[in-house]
Amino acid sequence: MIFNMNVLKNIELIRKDFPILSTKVNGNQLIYLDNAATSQTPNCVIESISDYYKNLNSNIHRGVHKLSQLATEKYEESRKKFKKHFNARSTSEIIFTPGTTHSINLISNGFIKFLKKDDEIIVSQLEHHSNIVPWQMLCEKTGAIMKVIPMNEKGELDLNVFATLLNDKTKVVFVNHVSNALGTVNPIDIIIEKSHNAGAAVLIDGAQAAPHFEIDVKKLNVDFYVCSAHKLCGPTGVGILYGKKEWLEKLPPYQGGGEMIDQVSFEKSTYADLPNKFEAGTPNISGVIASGIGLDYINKIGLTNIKEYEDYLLDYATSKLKEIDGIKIYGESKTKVSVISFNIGEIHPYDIGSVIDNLGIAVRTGHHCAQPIMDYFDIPGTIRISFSFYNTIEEINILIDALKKASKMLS
Amino acid sequence: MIFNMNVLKNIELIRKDFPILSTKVNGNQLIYLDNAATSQTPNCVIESISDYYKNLNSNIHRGVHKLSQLATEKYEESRKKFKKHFNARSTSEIIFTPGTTHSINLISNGFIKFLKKDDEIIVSQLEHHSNIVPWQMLCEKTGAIMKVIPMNEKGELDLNVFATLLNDKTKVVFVNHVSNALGTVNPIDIIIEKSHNAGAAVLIDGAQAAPHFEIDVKKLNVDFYVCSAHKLCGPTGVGILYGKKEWLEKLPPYQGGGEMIDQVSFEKSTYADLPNKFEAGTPNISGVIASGIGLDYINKIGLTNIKEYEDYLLDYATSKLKEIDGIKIYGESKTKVSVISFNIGEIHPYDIGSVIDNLGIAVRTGHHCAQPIMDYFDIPGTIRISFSFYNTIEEINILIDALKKASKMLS
Amino acid sequence: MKISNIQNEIVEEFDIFDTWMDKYEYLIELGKSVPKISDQNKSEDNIIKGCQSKVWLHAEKEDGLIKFYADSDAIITKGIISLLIRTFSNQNPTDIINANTDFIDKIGLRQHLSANRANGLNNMIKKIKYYAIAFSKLN
Amino acid sequence: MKISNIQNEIVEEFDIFDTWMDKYEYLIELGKSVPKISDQNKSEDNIIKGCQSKVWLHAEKEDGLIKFYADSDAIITKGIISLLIRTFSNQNPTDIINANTDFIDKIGLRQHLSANRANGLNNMIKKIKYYAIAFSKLN
Ligand SMILES: Cc1ncc(COP(=O)(O)O)c(C=O)c1O
Ligand SMILES: Cc1ncc(COP(=O)(O)O)c(C=O)c1O
Repeated sequence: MIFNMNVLKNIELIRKDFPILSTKVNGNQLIYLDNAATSQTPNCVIESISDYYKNLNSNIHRGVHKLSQLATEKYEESRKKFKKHFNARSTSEIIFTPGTTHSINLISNGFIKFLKKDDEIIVSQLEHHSNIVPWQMLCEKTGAIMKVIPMNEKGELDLNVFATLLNDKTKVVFVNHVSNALGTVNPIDIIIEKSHNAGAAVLIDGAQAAPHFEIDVKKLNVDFYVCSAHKLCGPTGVGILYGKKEWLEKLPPYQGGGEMIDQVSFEKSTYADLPNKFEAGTPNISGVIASGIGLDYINKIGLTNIKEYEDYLLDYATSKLKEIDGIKIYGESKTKVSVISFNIGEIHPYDIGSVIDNLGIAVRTGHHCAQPIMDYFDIPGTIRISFSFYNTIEEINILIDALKKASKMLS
Repeated sequence: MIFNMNVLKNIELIRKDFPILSTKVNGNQLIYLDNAATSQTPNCVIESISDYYKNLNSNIHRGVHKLSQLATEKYEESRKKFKKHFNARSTSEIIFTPGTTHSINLISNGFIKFLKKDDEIIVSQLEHHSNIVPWQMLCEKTGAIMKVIPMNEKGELDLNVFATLLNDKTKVVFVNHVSNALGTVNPIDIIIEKSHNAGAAVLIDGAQAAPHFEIDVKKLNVDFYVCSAHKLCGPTGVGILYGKKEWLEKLPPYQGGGEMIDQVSFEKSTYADLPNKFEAGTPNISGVIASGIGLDYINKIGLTNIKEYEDYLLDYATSKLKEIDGIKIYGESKTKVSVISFNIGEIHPYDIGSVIDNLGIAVRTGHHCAQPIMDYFDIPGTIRISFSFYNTIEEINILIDALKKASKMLS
Repeated sequence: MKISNIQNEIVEEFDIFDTWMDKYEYLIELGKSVPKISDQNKSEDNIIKGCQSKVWLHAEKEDGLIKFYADSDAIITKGIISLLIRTFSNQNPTDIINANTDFIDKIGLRQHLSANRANGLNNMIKKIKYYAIAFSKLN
Repeated sequence: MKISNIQNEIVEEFDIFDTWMDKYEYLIELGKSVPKISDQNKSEDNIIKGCQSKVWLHAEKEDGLIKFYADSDAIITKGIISLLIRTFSNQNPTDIINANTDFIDKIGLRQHLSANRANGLNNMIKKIKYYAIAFSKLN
């Protein structure tokens, strides 16, 4: 394993930035391996929120007074940070929403305008419910048809089948960058290129990708890219939606309200320019500002270092897990990140989860909001562990011991 | 003036709970009179957020592990608090959203299902854009027609005209409880009763009412009542939507995603029960929990005390303002709360706002997201001051001096 | 035996174990001994919601007493089920309706069950009482 | 006079005042002296966005120089306008295009203008430069 030894050396220092990592559960040191559900929050982010309410709190935009101006500035600074991070062309292309789910609904709702009966849209079998249900609702409203890119037993998408699904009726393709249930990194560059060749727009759900590696929307040439701050060391209640300006200008507004309008009369209202057009009402101001601080924190460590270190954890954990009797790992794509989903023998994942929870280990069990994947494997769910850069080899060792203990108890 | 002297005596103690109130602006003590835009945040709310990220942070529902369970419990506890506060029948009737604007869009979008061409919906002339634009979008989608309850020069709704607008085509009536631009408290009990008699549902926008007096949704017999936590001493990014169970069950879900579904397959998804049906995706967990703490704080002081004290401030400020040469107050309803909107002579409100901002006084100027009201008075905007229970008579005196100074400079 | 006596018996049994882990192990052992429920009674109608694991609960009345049959795909849940069946099966409706159910707290496992599971447990008890009410009205 | 000289003159004038309030008062005085713009030039087309107050800006070319006419419904904004017109009106397009515009910072008012107003000011300067570019291409 080659990795940047500096990261490893600094890991104890990094862990000190996360107060929750030193809490105890049932008398045991917490081992948090549920990072795909939500990441933990460094002190700087927590302080940024306190600081906001102690010094700045005020409704943004349109305010004359200093507080309002300072808050507006900080809010817009956060937009600049995400613009830079994802390499968008302009801050108009970065919309703040309450989360990935909201962002996907915003886009799928907008596509009502562009779809008619028998048009086609393409999803993958690997999606989170948040990237399935909004589009099903779109199909119901428009009569469009949803096609599915199937996966193989390794949890990889079948691009050959994908090619046959595309045709001139295909209007939009929506696929996640990384599967939250299996950890598969999907070949989105190919998916984007093929979709564009067929004249379809592409939305990439990057909720599980953004925390783990660099993303360049310009290079990807993607139409929409969405993720959640709460998985990016930020607070809950903030989503980041990148959209190509051409698309965001064409899409109708999603919600009506303050900020998103230019002029209102009972006869007719006209909409504001980007990005305000999609940010109706008072946004999660403290959350957006703190999200920018979370992003800064991640960038201080560096996504290249993070990726390298997390890959190291992933490889180590995978090989250790394979030593457990009766283990079956779901998702064995060559390109994977952060996530391992598995079951042990016939034991119900929920039983394992309960036992190791009492040992202080936080993992997720169940269908992970990805029932189609569970249906594919014909299982009720899996145990899922997911890493962040603050996890350690030692934690994995404790996990392995706990799993062995649980497995013995439950068989 | 009769009021509870205890409140007044405690005001300095109360102010200590709000760290922002002791900040300086341009060398002057901050005087925050923009409470209708957003309220300030007491220490207990700020600490609740820090505490969440230091001890609980975890994605809620469906998690086996302790953190997830604790976070879920706290989140649901907040729902119970709002249920009790608004006297809802059940926690299923309380939906957490990202804000009032989102809540109104959620409802107006749901009404697509119930409206057809030439059906009618009724708005008031006193509304915030957030309670106009979503319904305009609904009209565009359905061909329904929007009628307007006019107001008089005092800023009161004309209930006689309202009665003539109602007929058997009227499907929904949406009015604010308190006007954010003028402070008028609308006779919503009469509006609700008359609307129900005509067979129409009623949504009350309580964004400006909830911070100032008790609300009993059961007694009001209202169908939907919405407000924002950030105006209730809570954090940004949280809305509270009360809906009658019968209505929430009938309404289609607004957003698709995790949490809001029961079963997902590519063929068909089925929706979860209330309240989850309307809470797709990871919610603003820390925000919802902190909103409950903000509500507790308000209830500790007591809305009856708050109302009494704020009315005292309102009366005092109104009479003092009237001493200023050339002042014109907009909104002189007998039933008013917290807000005074005015202009001085021909001076542009923005000019006044700029000058007094440099003196440390935060007020709002402009159309206050209520252009139809500005159109009625044929003005570009007003200066708006709005009180909270932590404001003082002394602050009003300083404001009056500052306004006189500004007015002299600018005439 | 009376419901409260059975409950006391269970509480005493669990008292022997000092650690949650030993209690869990005993619960799992009990779970293994739950008699199989017939496939026909594993119907959608008999599923109890609110668990990550599935729970089926079926009831029949014989000679004035209610017999409960239950199953789950998770073994810990099955252990809990075994306690409930032991307590409530073969009792008459009135006794079930009036039964106190805090013995689960007394065996000291509540804080070691996940909230979902505790919820599931509450739902199971609720359903058991509903059955008892329904059967008592059939009289 | 050259643009930079006019700007220096303005900066010197404002230097006399110690407090933001005196500077504001001077600005307001200047605002009052801005010549009226004809109603026909107060058209929608000439409105500059991004201000709470309205700003109209109109330009004409005479003898190779650009003449700016502007107005606002807010007096402080008018004061700012007066500085811009004094600086940029009656200058040739190239000089306007190349002009430095940091004199606003130098008179020490930037931090006393609201962000909206500062934004509005930037938009005004942008529009002035656009006019200059447009007119220079007309040659
Ligand atoms: C009466 C009224 N309705 C709706 C809103 C919108 O609330 P939010 O911006 O929190 O969505 C406001 C806030 O200004 C308001 O005053
Ligand atoms: C791949 C993927 N998409 C979408 C989501 C939904 O994100 P949120 O719950 O923040 O809206 C998640 C979060 O679990 C996810 O993992």
